[in-house]
Amino acid sequence: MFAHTPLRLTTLTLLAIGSLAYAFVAGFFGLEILAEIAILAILVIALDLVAGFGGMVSLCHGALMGVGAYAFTVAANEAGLGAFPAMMLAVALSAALAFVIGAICARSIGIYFIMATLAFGQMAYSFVFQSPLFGGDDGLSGAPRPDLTAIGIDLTDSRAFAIYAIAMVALTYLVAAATLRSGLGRSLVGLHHNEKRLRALGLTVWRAKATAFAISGALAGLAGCLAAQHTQYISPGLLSWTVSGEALVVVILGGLGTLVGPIVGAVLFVVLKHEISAITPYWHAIVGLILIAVVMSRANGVFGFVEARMAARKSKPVLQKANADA
Amino acid sequence: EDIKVGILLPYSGVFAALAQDIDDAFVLGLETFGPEAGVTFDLVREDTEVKPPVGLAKTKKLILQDEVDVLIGVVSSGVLGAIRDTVDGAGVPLIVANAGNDEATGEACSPFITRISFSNQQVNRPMGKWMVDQGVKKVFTIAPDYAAGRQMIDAFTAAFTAAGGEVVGQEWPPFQKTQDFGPFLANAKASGADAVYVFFAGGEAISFVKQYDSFGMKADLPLYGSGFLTSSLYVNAQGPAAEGVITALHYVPTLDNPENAALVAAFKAKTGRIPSEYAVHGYDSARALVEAVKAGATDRASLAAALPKVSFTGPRGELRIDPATNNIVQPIHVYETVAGADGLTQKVLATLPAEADPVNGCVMPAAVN
Amino acid sequence: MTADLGFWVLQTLNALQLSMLLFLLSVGLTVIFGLMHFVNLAHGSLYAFGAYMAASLAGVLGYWGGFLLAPLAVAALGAVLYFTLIRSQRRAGPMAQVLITFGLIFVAVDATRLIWGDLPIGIAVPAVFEGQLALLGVTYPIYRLFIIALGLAVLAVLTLVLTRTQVGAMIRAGVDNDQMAACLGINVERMFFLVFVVGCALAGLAGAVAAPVLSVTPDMGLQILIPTLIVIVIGGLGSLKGAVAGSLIFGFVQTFGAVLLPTFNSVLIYALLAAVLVIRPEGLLPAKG
Amino acid sequence: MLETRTLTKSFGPIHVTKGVSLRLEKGERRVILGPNGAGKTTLFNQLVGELTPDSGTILLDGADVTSLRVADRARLGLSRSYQKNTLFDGLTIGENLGLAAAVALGKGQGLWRDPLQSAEVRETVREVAAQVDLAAFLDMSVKAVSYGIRRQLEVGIALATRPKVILMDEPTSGVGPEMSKGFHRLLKALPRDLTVLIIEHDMDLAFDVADTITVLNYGEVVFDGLPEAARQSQMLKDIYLGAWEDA
Amino acid sequence: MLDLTDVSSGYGETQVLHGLSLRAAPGRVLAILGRNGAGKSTTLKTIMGLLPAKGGSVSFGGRKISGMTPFDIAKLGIAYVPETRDIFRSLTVRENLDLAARRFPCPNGGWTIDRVIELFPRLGERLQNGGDQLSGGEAQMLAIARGLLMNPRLLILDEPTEGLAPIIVRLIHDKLAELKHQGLSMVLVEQNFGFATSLADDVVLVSRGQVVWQGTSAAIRADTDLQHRWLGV
Ligand SMILES: Nc1ncnc2c1ncn2[C@@H]1O[C@H](COP(=O)(O)OP(=O)(O)OP(=O)(O)O)[C@@H](O)[C@H]1O
Ligand SMILES: Nc1ncnc2c1ncn2[C@@H]1O[C@H](COP(=O)(O)OP(=O)(O)OP(=O)(O)O)[C@@H](O)[C@H]1O
Ligand SMILES: [Mg+2]
Ligand SMILES: [Mg+2]
Repeated sequence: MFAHTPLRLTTLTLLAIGSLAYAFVAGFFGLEILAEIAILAILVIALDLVAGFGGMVSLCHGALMGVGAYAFTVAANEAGLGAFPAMMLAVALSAALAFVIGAICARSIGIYFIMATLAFGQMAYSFVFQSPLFGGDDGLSGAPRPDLTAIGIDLTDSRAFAIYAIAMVALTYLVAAATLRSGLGRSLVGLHHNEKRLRALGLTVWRAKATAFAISGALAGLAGCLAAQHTQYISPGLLSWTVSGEALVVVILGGLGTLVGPIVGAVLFVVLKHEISAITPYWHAIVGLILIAVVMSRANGVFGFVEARMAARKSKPVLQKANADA
Repeated sequence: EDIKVGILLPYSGVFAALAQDIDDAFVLGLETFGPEAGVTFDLVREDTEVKPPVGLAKTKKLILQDEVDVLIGVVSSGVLGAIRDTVDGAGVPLIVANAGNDEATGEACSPFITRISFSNQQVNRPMGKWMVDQGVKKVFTIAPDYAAGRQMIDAFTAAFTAAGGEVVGQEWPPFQKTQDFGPFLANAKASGADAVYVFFAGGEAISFVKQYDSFGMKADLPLYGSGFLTSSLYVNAQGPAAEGVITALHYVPTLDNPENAALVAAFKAKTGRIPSEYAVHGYDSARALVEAVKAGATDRASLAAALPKVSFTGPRGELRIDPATNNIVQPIHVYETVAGADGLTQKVLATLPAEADPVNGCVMPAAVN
Repeated sequence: MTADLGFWVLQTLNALQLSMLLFLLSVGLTVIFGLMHFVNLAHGSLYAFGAYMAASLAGVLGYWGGFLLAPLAVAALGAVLYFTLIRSQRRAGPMAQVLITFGLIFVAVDATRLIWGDLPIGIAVPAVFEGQLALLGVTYPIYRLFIIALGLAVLAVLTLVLTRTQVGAMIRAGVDNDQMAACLGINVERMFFLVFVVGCALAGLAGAVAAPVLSVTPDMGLQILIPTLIVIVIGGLGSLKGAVAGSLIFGFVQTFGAVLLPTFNSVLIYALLAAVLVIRPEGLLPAKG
Repeated sequence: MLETRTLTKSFGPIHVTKGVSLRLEKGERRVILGPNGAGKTTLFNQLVGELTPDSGTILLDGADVTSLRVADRARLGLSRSYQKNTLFDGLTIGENLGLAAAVALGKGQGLWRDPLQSAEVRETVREVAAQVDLAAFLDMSVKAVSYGIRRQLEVGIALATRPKVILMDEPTSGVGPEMSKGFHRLLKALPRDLTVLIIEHDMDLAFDVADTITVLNYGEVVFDGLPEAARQSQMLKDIYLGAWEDA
Repeated sequence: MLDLTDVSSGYGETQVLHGLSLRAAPGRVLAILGRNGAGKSTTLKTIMGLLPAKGGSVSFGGRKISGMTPFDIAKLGIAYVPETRDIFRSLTVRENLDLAARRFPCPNGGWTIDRVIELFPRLGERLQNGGDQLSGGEAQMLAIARGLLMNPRLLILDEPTEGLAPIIVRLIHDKLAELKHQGLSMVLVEQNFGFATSLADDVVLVSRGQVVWQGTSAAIRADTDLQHRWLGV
């Protein structure tokens, strides 16, 4: 079950200090990358919450993020809501959609769950792609950034925006961690291991799953709002399953079910991508090879690897390859 | 004195081949015409991956970090849509070397965006009247269901019906999700049309042309379309299935003029390939840039002012920029794909006169500076 | 138009043709995926590799040379993959497998770009199958009829092998509990190797068969992946019957959806998938157990 | 407290329970005996709602619960253990018990507090661990303990919900004689108002703790009565016990 | 027949067996007894090659088998009935039986499907049931039947009577005794003390991964002190 080990707390502190320090010295492109990392980090924390702890591996988180982005943009531009009310509306909408998807898919597990979420994600994608209100495949531009000039912050400035995005990552992490330590979070982990037993103990399984999925969806929607604010332009590509697939890669690269690991994964992934794509147009292959190497090393991602090492140092680890009677 | 040029192309992803053609020809163009300009061009390349957000991030990088004087490139309309506001806001001139969405030189036009390639309506509109003139009265249209597909077909349909033709049916297969066109072909066959008019590009164009032929439809239901369908880049993958297909485009490598002869020879010598319409976009973009510099432009503002004023005779024929929209004005060539000595080649049937696009809501601010 | 009998015959043939192409592809995946519980997302890439091999070999040996050798080449590639990546991950759980094969997709796409370039390739239909055949009042491309026949033949052979021999039971036993199967004297390792390689060969075959109909592009593997997954999930994992049912449903819904409900065409199949999973969370005809 | 009326269930041609009617009073301890495959576990599955009977009714505390879902019945105070271990494998033994207690206390969906830290849950975990002899193993992962320990946990989880009615499916199978004996003590020490229904093949335990005995054979109740009567029954000997005593 | 010398083994880095040695003689039944968690099942898994022996060696019929795969060990004629039964869930009862029977046919006098059904008529009634549609006891019968169908030279049983009705326990006891008299060697892990000692010739007591006592079945039956100390009986 989820707990804050000293290693996790240290990593979080380092990440926070490192990113803030970088935000103050970085050049323009560095700040863009920082914001990109932050947005991806929010999405992967959301995904790890359900996939890593609840075993609900989702291929619709890209779509949930996209719904957040579109809802935000439409609410802010067409409906003329302020940036913050529009954000709240968008997050609520993503959460509601995720609740429905979670409830409907609650009976499916494993690959079936993955495919069911894929189906809903692609439906949302097709809907946005085809709807003229959302600009079709040309997308929508002009999403506003929140106006914080009242407290002396100008978010149109890249540096301010990067710091604001980092703050949102912190908020996301707190929400996710709190959820995992709540009754719902405990049940979520239990569901991953034995759904049947929890039902027999009196848990309304579909509701627990749907609620957890909704919280995760809300966070994904928040990532969408930030993405829209960051690029101030959104396109249906945001909702595509490949975005979800990439997020999943990042989660696992970082360390599934560690909550901290995916953040590390987001940093590595974005930096790696930019570094390698500067060298060769065949950077996908290199990312693929790195991915394979990480998985072949049998570690639970980069962070999982470090965790296992630290644990090994402290005590004899209990490796699990039991012929269990499940 | 240096001019810093940012190149925005999808070097990876489905359009990588187009990006390569544009890039190679752009470099060739600079080599050919650059010396006349008397400046050196520094090139900074960025990969847009055909993803709008990536394209936008790369654009910002080129503008803010590399501080380029001029941008060229952009293959997909999605990316162009994404970067439009940024380019416009920053006041950096952009030479569009492919993306053809009508809005870019219509309601979303900008004094900083000059299109040297084509617009979707431009390459389809002339075919409407031409086909009626050839005696085709009823057509069935098929195109992928996305903005470009709709614009291409709508422009054709408008012109075709205005000239007295009738569109008896339309199909819009989902974009990039359709591999089997059989169901749509069966509908076309049953529609009672005289001909079929389509727009497809890339891999979809190859599948479509081959499947069209495999149903034996070419004989009683001739296939027409926008020229991307049988682009010189893909036509050899279509093989004999493409023979006899009649399409229209702003460039084919068999155009008979000295400028084109020079391009084909030089491009072949440099890359071993025949230049495609994409290559010509790159080549002419370089030429336009050089012309603008020759006219005295040295920085963002002056380049932006000079680019829409360039005009020259290139491989495509006589080119100029429409000051009302900053879109190119160029002749359109109707060609038939025929078997040649080595592989398929393009036989030009007619060259239709250049015609500027309607303004389409473009309000061009008074010239900058 | 829809009142015309020819329309229904033609579209039914189209649907069957698409179904059989999907069947050839999904059966390999369902064998590997359902029977070995191995999630091979790179199956589409193997299909693309088969298509490229067929296209290249067709230039040298003619169509049939490519048709026969492409599946073997893909099987050989499968064998290499098995020993380098798959074997050690067989028990690592679906997560690791998804990721490794996801990584493979990236590598495969760029590898094909490096070897064969970015431009699509096409090959011609073999001479014997050129042209159309008049059938039930419509004329239909012979090559498409060949695809239908080939799909049925593969189905028949596999059904025979899996039901008439103990291979099917052995594979299922190995999947359930490989250690116990080994304790019963079943050579689990060799069996899985063979299953994997045969699955790869089938993907290669599908690629070789599809090459003359479609264009051969670096991303064709990725494009076909989702339809294939939908097919096996609708049908239910691991069962031959499921793969057949899934392919037919997909083929018919896609074909008739395209012509009868064009506005909903792109969401139709996803809506169907969602509906199937809501009603039958394990697909329509999952493997026993 | 728990009552069934003519419960019937079949799988295709196999009739697994044929009109089973039982009635347990509050605080009654009943043992179900019967040959393998007689339908004992299937009866449990119907009682808790994991299987829907073809016909018949189930009453819990006087209320008809036949159409209630598993979780709803559990919340009414019905708890069970499984014949085949059904544990939370990745968690520690303490977490297994804590989770069970938390869910039973209705804290399984809460969003604000960590139920595992609440005094109520911790107290329950401590008590149950003592009851089933697991106090020494609380911090061990379920994956790392032996089969017998897991069997003990199986029962522990069922107890951790603090139920009104508990159904135990062969709780002592696979646990050693020592623990078996402990189990006798445990059963005897259970609060007298807890209604207990046990499936057992261990005759010593059965005759020792049972207030009443029910025998199932081919899905039918063939005996329902006091332990002494069961002990004498020739029928029971024929179908179930055999020459057990002299093995 | 089967020799374990100084065997250490365990799961990952957790060591469970600490230099365990024992020997099963041909034609005899050896019972391994001990408390829950003593390492009995671990010993059997190590013999079958399901867990690697980290130290010491296991040999069968004079041949070293530690280091061999379970597949090769099974081929040598050792059949294993695990405590978790491990019935193949997605196979029917008949297919489960077929798998074992076809691999090890025994022309005359060996176990056949008909014979095991005669032994467990219940299984005969359930041939079409899926492996996951069996009652606990039926699954146990199937696991034992599967072991017998392998017509092994050595039969290894992990808690064979768990979950079986007394009448079946008795039946199995008699059958196994009969097999013993026909010369089959067996290694047996059991919690049912009466069953184990009446069937076994030799007994070893295991505690914390080591053998703490060995002797004959009669000796331990007589020694209640020993029973109490190591088994809690
Ligand atoms: N899903 C199913 N489909 C078909 N038959 C089933 C199914 N589940 C159980 N059975 C059969 O129903 C009968 C009763 O099974 P049940 O598990 O209730 O027996 P039991 O009395 O608990 O026996 P045991 O003491 O061996 O555990 C068995 O013969 C079993 O084969
Ligand atoms: N998969 C595993 N990982 C780590 N440790 C394990 C594992 N399985 C068992 N152990 C440990 O090994 C020790 C011996 O277990 P084993 O299963 O051999 O006991 P046993 O004597 O068979 O007991 P039982 O009678 O309960 O089955 C136990 O202390 C247990 O904690
Ligand atoms: Mg039972
Ligand atoms: Mg054991």
